Amino acid sequence: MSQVPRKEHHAAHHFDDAVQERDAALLGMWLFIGQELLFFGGLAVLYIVMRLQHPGAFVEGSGHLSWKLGGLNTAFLVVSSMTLGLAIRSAKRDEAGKIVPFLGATFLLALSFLVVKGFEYSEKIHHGLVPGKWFSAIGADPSLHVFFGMYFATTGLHALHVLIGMGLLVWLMLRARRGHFHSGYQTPLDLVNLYWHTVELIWIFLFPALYLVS
Amino acid sequence: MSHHPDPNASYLESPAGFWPWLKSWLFTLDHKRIGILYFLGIVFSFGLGGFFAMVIRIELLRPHGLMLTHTQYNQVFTLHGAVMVFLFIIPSIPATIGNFVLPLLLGAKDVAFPRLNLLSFYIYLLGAVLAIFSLFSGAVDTGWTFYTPYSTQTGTAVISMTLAAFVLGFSSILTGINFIVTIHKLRAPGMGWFRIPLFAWATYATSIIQILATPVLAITLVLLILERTLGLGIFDPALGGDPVLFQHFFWFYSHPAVYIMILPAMGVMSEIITTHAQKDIFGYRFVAFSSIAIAVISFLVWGHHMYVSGQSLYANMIFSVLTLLVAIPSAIKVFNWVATLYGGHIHWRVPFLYAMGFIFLFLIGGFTGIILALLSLDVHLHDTYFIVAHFHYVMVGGTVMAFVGALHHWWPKMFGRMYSENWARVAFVLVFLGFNLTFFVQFILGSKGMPRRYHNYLDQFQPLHAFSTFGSWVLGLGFIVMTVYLIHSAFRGKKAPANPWESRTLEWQTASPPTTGNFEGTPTVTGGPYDYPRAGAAAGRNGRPE
Amino acid sequence: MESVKTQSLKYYFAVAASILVLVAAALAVHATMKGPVASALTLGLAGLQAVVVVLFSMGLRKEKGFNRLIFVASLMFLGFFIILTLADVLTRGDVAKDEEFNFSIKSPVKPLTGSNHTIDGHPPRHEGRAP
Amino acid sequence: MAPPLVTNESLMHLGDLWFPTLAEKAMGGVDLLYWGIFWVSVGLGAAIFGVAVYLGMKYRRGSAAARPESEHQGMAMEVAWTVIPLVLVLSVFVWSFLDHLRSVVPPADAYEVRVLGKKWFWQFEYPQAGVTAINDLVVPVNRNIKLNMSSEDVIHSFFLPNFRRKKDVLPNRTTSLWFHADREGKYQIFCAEYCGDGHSVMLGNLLVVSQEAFDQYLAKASATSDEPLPQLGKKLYQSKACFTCHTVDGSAGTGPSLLGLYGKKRRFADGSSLDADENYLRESLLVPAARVVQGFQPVMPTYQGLLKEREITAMIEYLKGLK
Repeated sequence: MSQVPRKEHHAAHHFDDAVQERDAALLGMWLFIGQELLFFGGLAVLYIVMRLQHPGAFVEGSGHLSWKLGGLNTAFLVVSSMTLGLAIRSAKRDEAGKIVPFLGATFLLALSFLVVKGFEYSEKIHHGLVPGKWFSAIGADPSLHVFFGMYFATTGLHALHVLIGMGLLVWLMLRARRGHFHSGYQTPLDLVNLYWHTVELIWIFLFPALYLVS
Repeated sequence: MSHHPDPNASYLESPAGFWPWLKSWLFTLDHKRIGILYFLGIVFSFGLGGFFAMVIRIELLRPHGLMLTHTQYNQVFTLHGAVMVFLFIIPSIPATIGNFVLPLLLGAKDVAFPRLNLLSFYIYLLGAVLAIFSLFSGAVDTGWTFYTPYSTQTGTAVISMTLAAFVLGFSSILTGINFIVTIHKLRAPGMGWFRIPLFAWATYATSIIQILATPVLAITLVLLILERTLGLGIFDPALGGDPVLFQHFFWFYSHPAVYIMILPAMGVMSEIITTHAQKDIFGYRFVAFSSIAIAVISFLVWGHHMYVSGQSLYANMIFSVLTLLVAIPSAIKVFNWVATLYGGHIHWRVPFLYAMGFIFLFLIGGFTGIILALLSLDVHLHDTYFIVAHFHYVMVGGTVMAFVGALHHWWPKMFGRMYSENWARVAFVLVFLGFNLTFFVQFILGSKGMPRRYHNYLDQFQPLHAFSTFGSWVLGLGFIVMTVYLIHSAFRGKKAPANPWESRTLEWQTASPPTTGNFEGTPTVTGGPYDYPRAGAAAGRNGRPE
Repeated sequence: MESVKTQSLKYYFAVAASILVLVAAALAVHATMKGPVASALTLGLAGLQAVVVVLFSMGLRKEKGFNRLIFVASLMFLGFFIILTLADVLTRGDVAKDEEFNFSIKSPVKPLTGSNHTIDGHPPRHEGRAP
Repeated sequence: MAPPLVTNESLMHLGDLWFPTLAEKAMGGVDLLYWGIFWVSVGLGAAIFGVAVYLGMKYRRGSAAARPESEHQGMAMEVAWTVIPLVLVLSVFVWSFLDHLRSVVPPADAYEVRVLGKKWFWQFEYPQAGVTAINDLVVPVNRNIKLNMSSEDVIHSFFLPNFRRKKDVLPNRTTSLWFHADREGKYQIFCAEYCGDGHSVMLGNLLVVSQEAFDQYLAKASATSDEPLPQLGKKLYQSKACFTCHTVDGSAGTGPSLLGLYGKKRRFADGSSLDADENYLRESLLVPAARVVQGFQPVMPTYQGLLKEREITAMIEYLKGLK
């Protein structure tokens, strides 16, 4: 592996020291996660109410989803979370050469997630299981389209978060190559790590809520 | 950033030349300059919303309208509401006064994340541009509440306006995160939690709501846009959705949002009253914790907007009780402010006049709030002018009075200039009088049964409507007078001393206007924020030495 | 600068493996059971996975007290949202049926009884028509 | 079928400056609670603000009033002004909740009328009599009336100010509202939930009449009218609320004007055109969405089932005469 130059970090002028800066950044990120929880929490409320009002549609709709593909995607996200954690571990141990490969692995797993998602979407679109106005499938339950409305809204917003996470991973890789991360400084890695786990966390609930209804 | 200002020069000083000057403002990371940028945006929005308000009032001079069609009237009242709520009141005190004053109050050099701060300003700007774009692309006519299924059916520009509100929500969330971290991490040495000025406590409580309630608005608006474009079938009954569920979603944000509007105003009151009464606050901890209590309870009361919506009777009962509970911390604040006056040295300057005006109007807003929290009364008064009058008493009588009071209180600090005390008194009288003339009659109109959002109305209501319209002209005149003398002051006003009100809080212990670095060295705090000298030993007081 | 203390590689593998085992358990439940109990179980297993992620991957186990508070408070407000919304959705339309049981309140207006009852001196000729 | 039943002015006009006349004595608790809170608020508010002004004047800067040397913590006061308001608001809650329960739980023997909210009129149906009316709800005095309401398009809200009652009218769901009129007269019905362009003209009248007059009304309404057709059409233009959207003076409203409509070439949103003949007029009444005139929205509700055959003919004859 090529030698990565080490670049020291200096705290911004309005902080007393690097510890205060790091604490502030982490506190900000936790607040942001609180915000994310309420954002997807809205979808959770919607899910609960819609499932109470259209129980049949959820059972039938879930039957149209492949638990194999969903399970595969869960595995992708869980492993990607692990590789991201390993990237931070490498930074902390000053193993600069390993940071980019671990970040790259995380990126590829996220990409695989989206590819699988894309296959699922195209299959649903092919069968006319798209929300509302273009819904053309004939289901046993008259409100089957409500399930697929929810499916596309929730997984779509989640996929958007995955996409944003991939952008952040690219940003981290660029910085890691320039030697920004080492035992003295990993704050951006930690922040993206928290974000990525939040994305994982949401999927952990989406998977049984949509794919495993019976 | 290209411009590296001298930390010991006034923050208003810019490099020579137009482009360097413009660049130094547009790319500034200084919280004070960002506060001023927000101030300009917010004043513009207030002007726009105020213009719509005037159009509404003039249109209502006659029972069958004067110059607008039904659609145009509906668009005008929607735009008035949306602009005033999303572009003006929600960011008004936190983003302008908060940005400018909060780090100074805490003895900090800046907010925790200056770049995020600038970003949230540009997000605000983007939201404002979207809102104004929607104005020209078939202005939305749903009312600012975007109730389904009307909002999924109407032919007007719902999507661009909801997108604007969505974007503005992000600006609000980022500001909230920034402020909480600032209060936690950047207080001056010696400033323990109970030495924080009360405005910072109020901002803290506001930020909690901004962070935890706004995302629900975001998801609601995303779902509304998806419902309108794709037809998800969740809010639109024609597709099997539940329109009452939309109201739950909408009010889960929009009721706490009312407290995003009023809590900072309450914080401003605590600062103005202690400073101009030269007196420690009565019951510091009660005032501080009542802010947090209001923030928490505000999440539990949204259902009082839905007593007649088809919400179940059980939910009505629960929401009614919870709503009444929120009256208690609000009352605690008012009682403590009044008790603070006891034994003070009160100087009736303009900011104090606004504080007294606030107490008067907030009392009326609060008492009518109790009437509306009660089930049997709200059923009659819901969706009538009584509601309109009530929330204008809280939002205009509360928040706008506090915003204008804060402006007069911190004006010398912000611009380093004094304004004309006499003209300011004239403007206060006009605003206070005009406001009451405009809105008090609307309580009567509502009790009599006049529904809101009516373009045409029964002839019998005309005298009261006309009275209200005349009042609005007095109110408008008050704001025009204020604009004139404040603009005059900003350029020609007398130079302000560092601490014209002899306040004890930290922002007055630095130059007026403050230096770019805020303080020379880091201030150290050794006492509470309002340790004014007691009793007769009052002569010749200055602020604490630096 | 010397290295910061880090977890062993095993720690990361164990976290990921335990989550995957829980996912497999949920799939097993889905394959073998039907009905609301199965749904509750799979969602419960998801909750366990979430606990692992939050405590070990995100490190909330060792976080500062206030950061923990933020997380818990967010969940609490989400709980309020769910509970109060369900308070409406689950009880719509029940009240008229159960009024006596729940509030021991009866409508104050006495129902019309018997044929001798008159309205404004007119016999109630439409009794048969009224539902 | 214009109701000759009640001639006096709307009872909205009566009552004091502040409230419309109360038409149901059992709802008196609502008004009493309102005035109770009103006067207590005036008293408390005046006291609080009065104390603030008094203290502000007494301790104004430079006044000779003695200032206390040390600050009281005032725990007793804090507790007092927390607990007393709490007790006050909880007791008014109990009052209001009991009143609310009485006003929303319908009695079992109520006479039921079906209400349909549409953009932008109210349709009332008497299921037993087979009578349908628009914007005029006729009910017998001293009788419990229950309205089962739903909407055909967006959310409306049925508001009876004289009865202190209001309930939203939702699409895809039935909500109900009941009342009991103590005295005959004409009362106002408002739509209180914003529903679009015609929101403020979506008005109705509640006509409370004697049982006898009510019976006559139903009997007459179910019989076929023998009025001359154009005259009947003109009446229907009013009573079926056509005027909400269509003018007869040539100016465009929410829908196109009806003046000079018959025989003219109509251009439609889909690009086609047609001469407005009798069958076009019939179709426009019964299936309004079939052809939408260029420049207008497809918002008109159908009148299928609302007009008898003779009434449709009358409507067409009336339109022919509008030149």
